[in-house]
Amino acid sequence: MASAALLAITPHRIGAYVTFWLLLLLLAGCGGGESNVVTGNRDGVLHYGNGAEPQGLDPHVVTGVPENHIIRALFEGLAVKNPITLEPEPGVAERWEFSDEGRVITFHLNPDAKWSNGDQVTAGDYVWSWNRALHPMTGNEYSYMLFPVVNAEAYLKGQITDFSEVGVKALDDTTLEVTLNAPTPYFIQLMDHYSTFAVHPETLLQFGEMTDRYTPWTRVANIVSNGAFKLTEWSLNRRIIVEKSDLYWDRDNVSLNKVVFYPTENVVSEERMFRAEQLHYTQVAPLDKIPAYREMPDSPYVQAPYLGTYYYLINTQRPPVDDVRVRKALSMAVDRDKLVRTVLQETAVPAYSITPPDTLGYYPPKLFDYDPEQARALLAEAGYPNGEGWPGIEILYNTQEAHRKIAVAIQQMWKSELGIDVTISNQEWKVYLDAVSQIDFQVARRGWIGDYVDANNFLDMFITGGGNNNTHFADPVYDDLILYKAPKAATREERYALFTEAETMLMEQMPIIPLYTYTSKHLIHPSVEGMYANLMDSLNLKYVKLIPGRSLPEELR
Amino acid sequence: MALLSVDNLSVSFVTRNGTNKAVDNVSFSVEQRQITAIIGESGSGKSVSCYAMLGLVPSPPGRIDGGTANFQGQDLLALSEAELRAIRGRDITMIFQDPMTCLNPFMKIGDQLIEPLTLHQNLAKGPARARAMALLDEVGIRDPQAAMSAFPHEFSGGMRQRVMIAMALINEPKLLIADEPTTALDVTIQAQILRLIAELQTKRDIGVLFISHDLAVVSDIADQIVVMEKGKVVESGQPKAIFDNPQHPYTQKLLAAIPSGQKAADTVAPDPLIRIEHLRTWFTPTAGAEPVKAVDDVSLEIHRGEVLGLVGESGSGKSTLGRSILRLVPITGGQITFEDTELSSLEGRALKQFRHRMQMIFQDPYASLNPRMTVYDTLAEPLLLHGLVNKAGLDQAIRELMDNVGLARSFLRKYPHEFSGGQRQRIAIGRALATRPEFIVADEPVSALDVTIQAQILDLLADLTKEYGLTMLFISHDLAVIRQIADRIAVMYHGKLVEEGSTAQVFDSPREDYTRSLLAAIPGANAA
Amino acid sequence: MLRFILMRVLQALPVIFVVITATFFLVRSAPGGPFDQEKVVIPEVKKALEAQYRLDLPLHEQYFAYLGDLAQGDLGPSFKYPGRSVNEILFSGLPVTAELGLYALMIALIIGVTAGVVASLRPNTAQDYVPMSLAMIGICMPSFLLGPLLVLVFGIWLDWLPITGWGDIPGDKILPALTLGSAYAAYIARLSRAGMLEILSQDYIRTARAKGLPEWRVVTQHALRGGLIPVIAFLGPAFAGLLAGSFVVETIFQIPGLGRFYVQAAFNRDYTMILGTTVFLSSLIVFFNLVSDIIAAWLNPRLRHQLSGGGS
Amino acid sequence: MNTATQVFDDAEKGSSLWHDAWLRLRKNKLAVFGGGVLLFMVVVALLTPWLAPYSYEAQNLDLGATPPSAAHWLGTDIFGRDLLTQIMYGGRISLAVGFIATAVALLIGVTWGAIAGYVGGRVDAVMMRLVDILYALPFMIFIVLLMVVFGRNILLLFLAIGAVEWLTMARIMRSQVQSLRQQEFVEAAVSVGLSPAAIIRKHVVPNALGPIIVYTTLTIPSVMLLEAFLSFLGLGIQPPATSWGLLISYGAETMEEYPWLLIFPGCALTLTLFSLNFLGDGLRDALDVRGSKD
Repeated sequence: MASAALLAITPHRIGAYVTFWLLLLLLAGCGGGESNVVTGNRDGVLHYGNGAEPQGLDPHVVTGVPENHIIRALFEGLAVKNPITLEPEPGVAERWEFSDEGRVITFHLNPDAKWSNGDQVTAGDYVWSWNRALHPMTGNEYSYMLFPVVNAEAYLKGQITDFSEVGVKALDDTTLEVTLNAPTPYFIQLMDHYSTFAVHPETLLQFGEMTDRYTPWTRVANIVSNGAFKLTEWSLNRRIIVEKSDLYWDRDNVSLNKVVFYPTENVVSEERMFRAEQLHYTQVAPLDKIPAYREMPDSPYVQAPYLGTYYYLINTQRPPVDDVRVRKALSMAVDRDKLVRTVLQETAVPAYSITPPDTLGYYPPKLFDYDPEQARALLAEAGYPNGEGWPGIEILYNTQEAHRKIAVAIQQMWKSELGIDVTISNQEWKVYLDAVSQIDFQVARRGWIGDYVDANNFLDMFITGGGNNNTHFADPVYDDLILYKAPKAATREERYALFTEAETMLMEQMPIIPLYTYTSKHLIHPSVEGMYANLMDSLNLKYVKLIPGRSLPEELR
Repeated sequence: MALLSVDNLSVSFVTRNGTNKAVDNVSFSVEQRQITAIIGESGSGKSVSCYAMLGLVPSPPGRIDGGTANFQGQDLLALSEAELRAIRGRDITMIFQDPMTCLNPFMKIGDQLIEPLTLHQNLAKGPARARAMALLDEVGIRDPQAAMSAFPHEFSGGMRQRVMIAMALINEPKLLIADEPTTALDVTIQAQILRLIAELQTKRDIGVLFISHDLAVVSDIADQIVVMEKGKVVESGQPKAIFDNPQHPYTQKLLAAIPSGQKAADTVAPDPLIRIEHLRTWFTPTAGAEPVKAVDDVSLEIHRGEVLGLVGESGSGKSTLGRSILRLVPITGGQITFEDTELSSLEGRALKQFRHRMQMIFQDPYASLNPRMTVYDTLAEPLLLHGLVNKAGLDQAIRELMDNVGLARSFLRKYPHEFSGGQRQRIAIGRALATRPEFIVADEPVSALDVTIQAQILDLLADLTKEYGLTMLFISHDLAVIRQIADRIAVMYHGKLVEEGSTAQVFDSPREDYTRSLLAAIPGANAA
Repeated sequence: MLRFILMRVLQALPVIFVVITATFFLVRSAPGGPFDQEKVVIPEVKKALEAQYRLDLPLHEQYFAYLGDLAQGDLGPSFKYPGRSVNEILFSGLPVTAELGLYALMIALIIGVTAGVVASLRPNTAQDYVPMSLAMIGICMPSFLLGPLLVLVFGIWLDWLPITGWGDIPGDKILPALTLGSAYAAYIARLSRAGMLEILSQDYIRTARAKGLPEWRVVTQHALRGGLIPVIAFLGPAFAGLLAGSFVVETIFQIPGLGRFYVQAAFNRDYTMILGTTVFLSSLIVFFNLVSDIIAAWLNPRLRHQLSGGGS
Repeated sequence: MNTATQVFDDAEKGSSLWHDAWLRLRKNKLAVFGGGVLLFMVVVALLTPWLAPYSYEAQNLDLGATPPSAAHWLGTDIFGRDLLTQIMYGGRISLAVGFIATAVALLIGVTWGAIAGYVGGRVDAVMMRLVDILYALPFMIFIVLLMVVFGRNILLLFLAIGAVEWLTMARIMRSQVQSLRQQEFVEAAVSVGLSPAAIIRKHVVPNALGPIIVYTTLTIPSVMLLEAFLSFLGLGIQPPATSWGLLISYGAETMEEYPWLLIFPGCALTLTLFSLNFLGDGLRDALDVRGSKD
C-alpha cells in the first residue's frame, strides 16, 4: 500500500521536476538571433577560422601557420606578394633596385609607412629588427630566412659578433641597402615572411632587452605594428580581433573593418561552425565531407595546389631499405593515382618528385611511375623474389588520422603488390620527431611545406648532413649542384636545369618516396570576395571584401 | 465500544518461494484508556498485524487477505492511502523498537518533533515548537530548549526513546502502538520508559497497543494480553489470568522462559585462572583529543571453573574489559595474567598459540558470523587453524560440535542467514568451543534473542560450561539473566569496578547504590 | 574546523611535493624537447633557446631553481607560448573551465539525482531499469562521441542551440556542460540510487511514514539527505576530474579553458606548463577532496564533531 | 572438502560459496542471457580467423565506404574493408584488453585496498598517499614514457591500463574493508587466531565483492575505450589491427557521412556493456548468499 502511494504521487511530482529543468535548459537556448556571418557582412567583420591559438605575435619568436595569418594582418614586410601571381609588390618599400649583378638590393621605404603609434617606419628599424632576428640570443627559429645576406649566418652562429659586418645598412631613414652572398632570385619573396619583418624598437625596449623572447610587448595595450590592421582583443584560446588601422599607408584600399580569428583546432567543429554561419572561412575542410561539398552548385569549397609535398623518408643505412632497388621497388609499388582518388578524395596531386610542379615555373621530371611488374623485378633482383626472405619493414608516422589512412593504404599496397610483410607504427608527435631526427626508423612519414616559392627550398634539404635530410642520403655531387652550381647559375633556365639534374639524382637514389603534393582546402562563404587561391595559400586580408546578402547553398541549410 | 477492534485479519507475503501466511485470522481489540499487549516471538506476526492496519507493510510482497480493523467506526483496511495517512500520525501513532535507528539522524530533534503538528494540524512553527518543548519536558528531557536543536546521535538510547514517545504523543492520539519499545534498552532505562508509558497513558486517556516478546516486561502494565504464535492468537485474557493460569502450552513455555532463580552456589576453592591488575584501556578518537577511559584501573580475578557475571549499562566498559582480556583491543596499561602467562606482552605466534585457549561469544549472532561461510566452514576454520584435528578427523569433530550445541547435522552446509537468531548463536558457541578453550568471554550472548530462545541458550551455556569445564566471563546488562547463570557477579559503572561478590551476596545485600538501582529495575516483579 | 583543515593540508603537502618531483623528472625523461619541430632548428638557435629557459643547466640545478620559483608562486614562463607565464595562462583558463565544470556538475546532479531517486523508488521495475540503463550508457559514452552527436542533433538538425563558443551567444554553454556532465550524471544516478535504496530501508523512514507524511515528503525531507551523502563524497574527486577531463569538450566546443592547455602541454613538452598544470590540478584535487569531506561531514551530524577537532 | 561428503549423507551435502553462487546465477535469466552473450562473443572472437567473411586487411580502395549490403552485411569502411570482419577482429583485441587489463587492475587494486583498509594507521596513510600521487601524475607523459622505456607491446597496454584503473579499485576496496573490519565476524576471526592475511582473504574480500563486481562491469567498457586513446598515443595496437574503441573513434569522425561505421561498433560495445552489467548484477546477487533481504 505504501508503494501504491509512491506510484500515485511521486512520479508525477518528479516528472514535473524534470520537465521544469528541461524547460529551463531549452529556454536558455532560445534567442540565438543573427549569425556571425550576417552581422559580420553588415559591419565589415570577417570571421576567420585560424586553426589554432597562436604561440604569440612576436615575428621573430614564433613559427607556424596560425601565427602567420595574424602577424601578416598586423605587420607588413618590405614587399608583399601579389595574391594571385605571388609576384612581389610594394609593401613598406615602395620600390627596390638590384645592383652588382643582383647581389645588392636597395629598398626605398614608403615615407607614408607608419607604425600604429604614428612613428614612421625607418630603415633603421629594419637594421635593428634584423639584428634582433639574427642575434644568437633571440633564438629565432626562422633566422635562416636571412642567411642569403652577407655574414648573417656567421652572426647567428656567433662566428662574428659585430652586426655592422652583416650586409644590411640604413643609408638614410627611407633607404635600406642589403648585400647578399650571391644573387638570390627568391630573396624579395622572403620580405613577406614574418621573420624578416620590422618591429618597433622603442616599444620592445620599453619591456626588456632586444633579444628577450618573453616580454609582454605584443599584448593589446602595448603592441605597435605597421600593418593594415591593429590588435584590439586577444583572449587566449577564444579569439583574436584586429581592427582596420587608420595609419596604414594603403588604408583606402582596405575594405574590412575587423577580422576575428578563432582558434578552431577541431576540424569537425570548424566545419560545423561554418555550416551554422559562424565563420566566413575555414582553415581546412574535413576530408570526408569534401565529396558532398563538391557536388553542391556554387560550392563554398575551394581547393588549390599548395607548395608542399607529402613523402616517406627512408633510412638508407638500415636493411632492407639500404638497397636502392628495394627503395625503388617500394616507390613503384605505390599506386599514387588510386591513393589520391580514394583515400584522399582527390584532394591531392600524385607526386613523383620532392619539388611540387610549377614552382615558379619549375617542373620537376617524372622519372618513374606506378609499375608493380618492375617493382617485383627489382625486389627479386635485391634478393626477395615474391617477398621471400623479406625481413619485414615498419612505417612510422605521428599520431594523426590523415597519416594513418595513408599508411594503412600503402601498407596494403606493398603487401599485395610485393608480397612483403609491412607493419605500421604510430607515435606521439614528439616521440616521432625524436625518432626522425635520430634517423631511428626504416620508413617514416614526412611533409614539407615550402617557406618560399623556389625549388631550392625543397632540394637543399638533402644536402649531406642537412638538418632536414633525415635519410643518411649523402652525395657530394648533389651537394655541389645545390650549394655551388645552382646559386651561380646565370639564367633561370640554367638554374632549373641544375635543379632537374639534382632532382633526377635524388630519384635515382630514392632516399625518399614522394607520395603526393598538397592542396589547400578551405570553405569560404559566398559573401567573401578577394580570397584568391594560390600556391602558398597566402592570404592578404587587405584585399578581402564582404558582400552582404549572399547565403550558403540550400544543401547546407 | 472498543477503541480498536481487529477481526479476522489475515496478511501474507508473496515471494518467489511461495506465499507465506504471516498473520492468520487474528482478532484482538484495544479498549479506550487501556493497554493491550501482544506477546509473541519474532516471526509470530505480532508486528505485521499492527503495521498492516496502518498500511505500513510494503506491498509487494505484503498482501492483506481479509479482515477488518475498526477504529472509531472506520475500517482502516478499507481506507485509501490518503485517508489512512490522515489518521496515521494524528489519531494513531507509533513508537518503535530501536530508538537508535528510528529517528532521522540528519534532522534536528525539534524539526522531527513538530513535523506531525505542522502536517496534521497546520500549526505554525512557533506554537508547534512551544508545544514540542512542553512535551519534551513532560517525557523527562532535561533541557528541552537545547534538545530541540540537537541531533539524535547526541542522545542516549533511553533519551531517544523519550523523544520518540513525545513525537508519538504530540498530536494527542487516541491510540498508541508501541512496538517493542524497550527491548533495545538497558534494564534501568527500560523500567523508566515503561513507567513513562504507563503514566502518560493514564494521564492522557489513550489506548495503547504494546507489542513485546517479553512477558515479564508487560506484566506490570498491561490490562489485556494477547499471545500470538506463528501468525495465530493462541490465548488472550487479563494478565492475572494469563500468569496464574496459562491455558495454552505456548503461553506456559513463555512463562517458564522468564529468567528466574539463582544458580546454586558451588563450593569450589577459589583458584584464580585469570588475574587482572590495574587494567586500563583508553581510546583516543582523534589525535590530541581527550581519551575515553573505557576501562579505568580495574583489578579482578576470575576463578577456574566459575561463571563470573559482569553487569553494567551500555557504555560502562564491560565489553571493552572482555575484549581487553582477549587482546582484541590494545590495552593502555595494567596486567592480565592467564595462569602464569603475562598476556599483555604476548605477540605474534605466541599470541596465536594462546588464542585457542580463550574464546569469545558475541552479542549479535547476525554480525558475528561471516555471512559468506557455511556452518561447516565456520566450524572447520579454528579446528584446522590450530591443528586440533587432521583432515580425516575433521568431519567427526564437526559432527560432535553440532551435536553438542544442539544443531541438526543437516544444517552443516547452510549459510548463517538461513538460521534463526538462536540457531546462529548456537553456531557461534560451537565455533568458540571448537578450539577447546579453557576460558570464554560471553558478551551479552542472549540479549538479542527472544525470551524463549534466551532460556534455551542459557541452559546450553550452563550445560557446556560443566561439560567442558569452562571458565566464563558472562557479560550482560540483564541482572535476571546473570542471576540465573553466574556464580559471582562484578558490577561496572563508568569504566570502574564498583562491586564484586557472590551472586547471592550481590542480590541479597548489595553494597552500592548503583547496584541497588539495577536490582530495582528488573521487570516483571509480580511475575517472578 | 580550522585544525581539521590544517591537518589535511599538512597531509597533502608531501603528496604534492612528490607529485612535483616525480613530474619534473618524468617529463624531462620523455623523448623530444619543447623546441623540437618538424623543420629542424639550427643548433645554435636551439642552444640560445635552451639558455633562455635555463635548460642548459644540470638537471638538478634546474629542479632546485624551479622549486625556488615555485615557492614564490612563480610557475615560470611557458615554452610554447613565449611572452606568457604559466600563471597567466592558468588564470585565464581557470575561470572558464571552472564555470564549465560547475555547470556540468549541476547538470550531472540534476539529472543524476533525479534519475537515481526515480529508479530507487520502484526497484526492479521499468521505472528502475530505464534510467539505470541510460546511466550505464552514459558512463561509457565517451565525450568525443557524445559531444559531436549533441551538436549534430541540437545544433545542426534542430538548430536550437549554438554549437561552439563560451559566453558569446546565449545558450552556448548548454551543450558543452551537458556533454561534460553526462558521464558524471550517470555515476551520480547509480550512486544516488544505491544511497536511496539503503536509506529507504532504514527504520526512520518507517517512522516518517508512520507520522502520516505523504510519500514525496518522506523522500525529499527524510530520505534524500542521507541518500545523497555518497553523492557528495563523490563530488570532490568528480569536480577535480571534470577540470582535468574537460580537454575533449573544450576542443569540440572551442572553449578557452584550461583543459586544452593541460593536454597540449604534454604533447608540446612545454615543461613548465606541464608542471604548472599538474601542481595546480593536484592541489585542486586535494582541495576538492577536502571540501567534499567537509560538506559530507557537515551534512552528517554524526561526523560533524570531526570538524571541531575534538571527540563528541 | 571432498572427504566431507563421504561422512555426511546426501541431505547434508551442500556446496562451496562459489558452487552455490553458480546455482543461483543459473536461475537469474538476465544474468544467464548476459553470460550467454559474452560467451558467444568470446567464442566468435576465438574463431574469428575461421568465421570472418573477409580478410581483415584486404582493401578495396575503389569500393570505399558503402552502407550495409548483401555482400557486406554491415557495410564497408573507407578502405573498402568489410566492417563485420573488422568488428569481429576488433572484438578479439577489445575483449582481451577489457578482461585482462581489468583483471590486472582488479588484482592490484583489491590487494592494495584490502591491505590498506585492514591494516590501517600509518601503513594505510602511506599506501593511500601513493594512490593520491599516482592520481595526480600527468597520465599522458606517463604513457609516453612507458612506451619509450619498454617499447611497444600489447602487454604494456595491459600494464598501462591496469596502472590507472587499479587506483579507483583500491579506493573502493579500502572503504569496504574499513567498514568490514569493524564487523564482529572479523573480530571473531581474530579471536580464533587467524593471521591478518587469512582474515583478509577468507573473511574480508568475499564480503566486499559486491561493489567491486559492479565497478568491474563498468570498468571493462571504459577500458576498451581507453585502449583506443592509448592506441592513438602509439602505445596500443597498430593498424591494420583494430579494436572496437578504435572503430568507434574513427566512426565518430564520420558520423554524418558514414553512420554505419559508428553505429555497428557502438552496438557491439553497448551489447557487451549490458551483458556485463546483467552478469555483474547477477553475480553480485548470486554471491550475496543472504539473497533478498526479508
